[in-house]
Amino acid sequence: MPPSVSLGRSNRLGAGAVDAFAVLTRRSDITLVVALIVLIAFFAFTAEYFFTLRNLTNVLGQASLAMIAGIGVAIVFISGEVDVSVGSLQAAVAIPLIVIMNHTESLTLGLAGALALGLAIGVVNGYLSAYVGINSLIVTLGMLFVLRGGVYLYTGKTAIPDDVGLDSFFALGNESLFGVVPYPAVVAFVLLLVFMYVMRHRPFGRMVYAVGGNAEVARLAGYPVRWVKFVCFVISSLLATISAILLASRLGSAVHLSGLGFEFQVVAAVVLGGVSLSGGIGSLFGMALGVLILSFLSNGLGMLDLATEWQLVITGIIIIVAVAFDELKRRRA
Amino acid sequence: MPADLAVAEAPALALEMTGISKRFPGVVALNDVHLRLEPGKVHALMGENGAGKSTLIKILAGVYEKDSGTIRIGGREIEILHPSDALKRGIKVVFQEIALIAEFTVAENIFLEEYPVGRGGSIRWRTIRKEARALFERIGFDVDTDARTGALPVSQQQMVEIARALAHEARIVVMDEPSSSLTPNEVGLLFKVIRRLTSLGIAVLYVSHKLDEVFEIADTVTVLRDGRHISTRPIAEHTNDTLIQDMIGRRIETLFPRERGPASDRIALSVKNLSTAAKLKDISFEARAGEVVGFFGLMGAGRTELAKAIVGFDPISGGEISIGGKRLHPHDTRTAVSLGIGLLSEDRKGEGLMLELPVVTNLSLAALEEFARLGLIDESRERAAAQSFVDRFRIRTPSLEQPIKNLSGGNQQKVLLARWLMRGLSVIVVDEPTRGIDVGAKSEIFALIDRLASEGHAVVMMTSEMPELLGLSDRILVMAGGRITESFTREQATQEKVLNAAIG
Amino acid sequence: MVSEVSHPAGPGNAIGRLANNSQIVLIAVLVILCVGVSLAEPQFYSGANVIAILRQAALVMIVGAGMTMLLITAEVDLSVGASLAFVGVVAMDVINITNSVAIGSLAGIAFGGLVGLVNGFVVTRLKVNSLIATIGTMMILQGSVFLYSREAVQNHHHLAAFVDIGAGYVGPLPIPVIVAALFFAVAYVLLRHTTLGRYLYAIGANQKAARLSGIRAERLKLFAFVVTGLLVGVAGLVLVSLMNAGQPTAGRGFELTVVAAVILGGTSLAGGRGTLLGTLLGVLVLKVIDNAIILLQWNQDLQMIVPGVVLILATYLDLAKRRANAR
Amino acid sequence: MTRTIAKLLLAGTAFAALTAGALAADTPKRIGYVVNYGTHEWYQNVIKGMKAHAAEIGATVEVKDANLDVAKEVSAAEDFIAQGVDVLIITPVNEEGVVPLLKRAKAANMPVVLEGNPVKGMTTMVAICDYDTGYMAGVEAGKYAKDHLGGVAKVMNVGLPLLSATVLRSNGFMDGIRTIIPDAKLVHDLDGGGNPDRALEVSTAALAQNPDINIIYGINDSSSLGGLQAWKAAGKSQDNLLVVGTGGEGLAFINAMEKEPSYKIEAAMFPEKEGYTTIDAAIALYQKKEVPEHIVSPTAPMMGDDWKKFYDVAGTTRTPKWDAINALTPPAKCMKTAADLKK
Repeated sequence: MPPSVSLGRSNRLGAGAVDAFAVLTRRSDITLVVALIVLIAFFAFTAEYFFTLRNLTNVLGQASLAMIAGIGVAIVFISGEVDVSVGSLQAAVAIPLIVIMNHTESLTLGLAGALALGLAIGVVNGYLSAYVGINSLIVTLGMLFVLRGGVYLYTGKTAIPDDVGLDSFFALGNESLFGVVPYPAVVAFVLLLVFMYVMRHRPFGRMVYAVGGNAEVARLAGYPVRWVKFVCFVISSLLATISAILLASRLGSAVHLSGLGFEFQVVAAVVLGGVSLSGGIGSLFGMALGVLILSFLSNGLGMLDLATEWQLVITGIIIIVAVAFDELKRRRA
Repeated sequence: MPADLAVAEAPALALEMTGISKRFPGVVALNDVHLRLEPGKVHALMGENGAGKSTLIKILAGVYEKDSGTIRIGGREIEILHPSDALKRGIKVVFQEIALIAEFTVAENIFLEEYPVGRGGSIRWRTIRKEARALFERIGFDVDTDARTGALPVSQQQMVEIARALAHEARIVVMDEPSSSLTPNEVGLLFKVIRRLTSLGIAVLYVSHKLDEVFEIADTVTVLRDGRHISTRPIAEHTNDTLIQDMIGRRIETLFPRERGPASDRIALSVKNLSTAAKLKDISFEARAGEVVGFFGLMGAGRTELAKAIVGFDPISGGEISIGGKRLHPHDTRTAVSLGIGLLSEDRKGEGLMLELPVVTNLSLAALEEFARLGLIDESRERAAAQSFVDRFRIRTPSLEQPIKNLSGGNQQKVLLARWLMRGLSVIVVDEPTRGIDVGAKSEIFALIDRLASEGHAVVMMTSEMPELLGLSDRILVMAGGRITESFTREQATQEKVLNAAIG
Repeated sequence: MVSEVSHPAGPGNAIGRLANNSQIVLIAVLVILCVGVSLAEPQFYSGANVIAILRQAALVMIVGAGMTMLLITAEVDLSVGASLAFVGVVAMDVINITNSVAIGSLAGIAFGGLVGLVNGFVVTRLKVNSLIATIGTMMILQGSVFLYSREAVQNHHHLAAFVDIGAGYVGPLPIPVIVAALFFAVAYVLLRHTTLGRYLYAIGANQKAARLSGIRAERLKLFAFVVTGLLVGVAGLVLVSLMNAGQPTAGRGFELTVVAAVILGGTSLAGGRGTLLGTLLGVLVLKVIDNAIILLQWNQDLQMIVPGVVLILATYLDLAKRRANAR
Repeated sequence: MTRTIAKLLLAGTAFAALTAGALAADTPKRIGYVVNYGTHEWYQNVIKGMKAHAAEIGATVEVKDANLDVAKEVSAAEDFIAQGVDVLIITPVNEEGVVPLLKRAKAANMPVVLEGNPVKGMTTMVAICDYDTGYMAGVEAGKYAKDHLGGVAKVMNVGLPLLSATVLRSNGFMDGIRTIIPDAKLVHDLDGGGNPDRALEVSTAALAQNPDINIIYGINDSSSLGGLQAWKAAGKSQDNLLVVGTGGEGLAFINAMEKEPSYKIEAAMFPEKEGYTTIDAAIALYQKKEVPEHIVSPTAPMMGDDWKKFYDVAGTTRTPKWDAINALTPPAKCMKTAADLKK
């Protein structure tokens, strides 16, 4: 919202209140917190080596990719749209990153290249969905195909290795802060805090909720509904790009296979986190819990030496049950 | 009025709209309408539903774009293409349908349009809370500002909506039927708000069709009818009769043709001790064949809830419903319809029309089985039947294939009514049958309802329109807080008695 | 202004008319494709290739018929791909055990129907958004199919009847094509000329209105899910017969092909709009593109890109046309 | 008795001496295996081979499945390092994608054995030679074509460009067949996605276009069978057709060789053996022994009933005949590896 409109009157008044607590205490989030604790407790007792600092921090690192992309996807959901293109995007943006680094030996330029492509993708998604008005599921699904195919075409279905091997680039995804917390987790945590703040304490964040909650009312309130949605798509693509950069560092290359099915993981986590497909409802905090639950689940089940098959089945059931439960509660309220 | 005059006076005017016209598919909503608001004055805009009031203010609010005409503020001509334009120009509109985000708190909704932000650009939640509370204290309205807005009763949401008008530095405040869902003492608060606004030199446009209110609060009155400007006069020059004359254009009783004879004593619908978890408490009444039973109540009294319960759309928590002596399984519209009861919903778009689908499909929906053998639809018979209804009801549509979204409100409503007649019901429940349709069509709907009754249907009519209630009903039941508080015969009922009962 | 929208229409074509405008585009695209490809590669019109295309189209069309009904009621089923594989495994296994194609087929179809029933239950009773619900069931099926059988279930007693389901012919026509045509015809009549079909449209267009008119929306949605499931069962049989083994890894991405074809055919995700004819065209366009890319020996990665673009484009054209009509 | 077989097998190989000693010295107790695609039959049998051999030395093999997800692969390896397994075995989803992983394993002093493909910075790798496997099958196919197909070889390759290993097989096959029939022609080079229904679909189109195809090569059994099914669905007789499959991981190819007249050659890769060998490498590595960078696991083309020499089939289970399998002598090194593709 342009500052020119903001009230002269109110600026004189007391400092802004920060009540993240209000966010934390949303009831659906509480149930998620409990679920997460129960889950961790369960594995701590059943799975050897699970409840070790090393493993727990590992999981945080592993969760952070879905977490970072999840922030963006959740924001798009809250604005009443969907974005399922993040999977292929992960593979696509890694290409300029690695290629440029290999040519220039500069991490900065590589990052810039990746973010530029990510931005472009977000702009296309946003323009087609918000301005042209094509159903965003179709737009981003199409984008999913186009990007994946494009990656295969460009790379000839081989991975592009990082020939420069900059330590800084390696560190991004593979090393830990003070040797304890993996950097990806740090990045995810910071981004999460930033966007929790934005969604709660910046007019833009509130606009996103309003637009998703009731686009007509938002319009009457003078909001640029389309612009808001557009920006959400751009944010989503940029965050997915950041997750892709971290992944590329973990893989030391741009792998044409990376991100296959990633969009499903993210959407699953977001929905599990209580973010409604119908828009206007849900919190990033809930999303984060959703991601953590699924990550600890897969890590724990792996530690129990449980086969992929079971992991798929269990995850599927959990998603359905969680959403059904959410619906039930919403109808009760 | 002559343009040169307008220009000469321009600086004195808060708002001037001249030669405003707007057409929609199938209907001319506004035709060369003009309106002039003075600062610090309350200007009432009156007219029946469909007269064009809402269209005019929606143009002012930037929801619709006018086809022609000019808008001047403080003498300067402006264009309003988007709600934000209106807001920037200091035009604040309080809409009849609640324009609040249900998921947000009351306090946040107050500041929806302009969040107070700190130097860093963060929202000042404390300020929002404090100012919201202060605001409601000032106008003496007691509501929990931290409550989720969607959880409040409609009337309180309406007050929140109104209070918003004070929270912004507006030069022009427009209120569209603000009192439609308010209790009398809330109306008192409303007027307090309005006086505060005028004392600040703000021009208020008060849209209503309630005479008493207008006489109490307005300085000037403009009347619209069928999208045309009829008159603009100081309130002092008006009497009840002159206003009604302007609004309706003919004497009231002619609006309510009454061909039908007295009701039979065969009970078509009987409701005993009906209750729902959400709203209704111990509702009992009967409707006889050939009778129109009118339900009156303020918004939130439970009229719509009752309508939806007795047709099996919503679940009930207690009591029983029987149609023609047969007991109806609650919460099952299929048996309800087959027993012969159906609802004409107040929410045409949301619960009646299949907007994208053709007239014929909309029309035959409920009666489809009658044209089908072994599930196969005999389309020629379907169309023939549909055509006959289109003719009998004078439904104006270019063809049966026309997507119904392109018809005018009145014709849409006639199609929905025809949907039920085609099915041949014994009891038909109509909820706000004339909401948002123009006067011509309105009297046609009245005639249809009268005909339904005379053909031996029992009609249960939910309405908040006093004239309609008094004009059509054989018996009047008044609801408040989910209960039936009073019952009048056609002869006993007067506007005052009914209102008092509704306030409960 | 109003008259602009009204098109002359024969009796009963009411709903058909709505979709027809959006199908002209598709027919044009299809024609241009066929002509273009056959100019570049005459083999395109060889009987063998036409049959090849038709057989592939048949597989998608069978399921597409059900998916069209689902989307018309404003629901979707993404579990069809995973279910397709499972059906094959089950059918093959039962045939091996019972040595009877009939029983095996029934088992496969029944399994498909069961999956549909579960989806329908989760969506209509538990009120889970069908997109999420069926992603969930997809995961469950993908997992459990391997729990059922880690390796491909081989065809032990080579029963002729079993092979025929997928590879057999009646005269010049492959059996799968005949099967597809059959289901297409039935579904076409059902959607276009029966009360049931009309109700499906009504539910998608305005569920509350439908309910108020005495239509049991939830039940009909459940019905659509089950029908889709059963059709997946049939398609699964065709596929397992063609592959001559129950392959747990089959059907990857099949759901997207089907949904893409249906949407391409002008069926709206929002419900209430769409025709089977459109779906047929959508299927053919996608399959012709697929086939052409192989014939022209282009890079097969295009088989991923082109449909993506076509899908967005088609949706856009449809949107543009409807906006024009609304003016 | 299997132990004696183990010895027998090692006799031939490069590090016989080492492992002979290995049996005396202490052995790893916990071995972690990150498999790239655990639900696939090939890897199911690789794992069987691993577990069988691990059992012999009283070790356990824990398996984490990346399920073709490169990100999950890294995570799974991390988890194993956190669990502190004695040796880590990795089958990369993609060779390039595990380079940083090896770096980190080194940092954690975690011995790593790679299965499948060479990776920059690896200590040792156990793999079949994909190129050679295809090549040998190609030679056999050439001979067959010379005798039965009138010396004509028009090949449809149901390939999988996605993975370097499978590309090598296809290249090997063509090069092999050309040693016998120089003018052997690759009529259609397809992407069959490595899964049966996709293979079937693309083959159908290709066969419709080129009716003169007389040899179908599949980079795995799903692909070759998909191609064959397409052939049958087109209503063609199998008289003048040769189908060559690769892998021999499950019952599918045995079934086909029994019942399909055209399914004559299978480039068998003995997954159980691959697993067995991998464990040997793991032991050696754990004992800090010198190990060759590339340990080759044998493959061999099977003609007609050859499979009976290597496998017993009872119902739906097959058991390897170790003596026969171990008798196979792998080449010291591969003719070509993924590295050669880059050039």
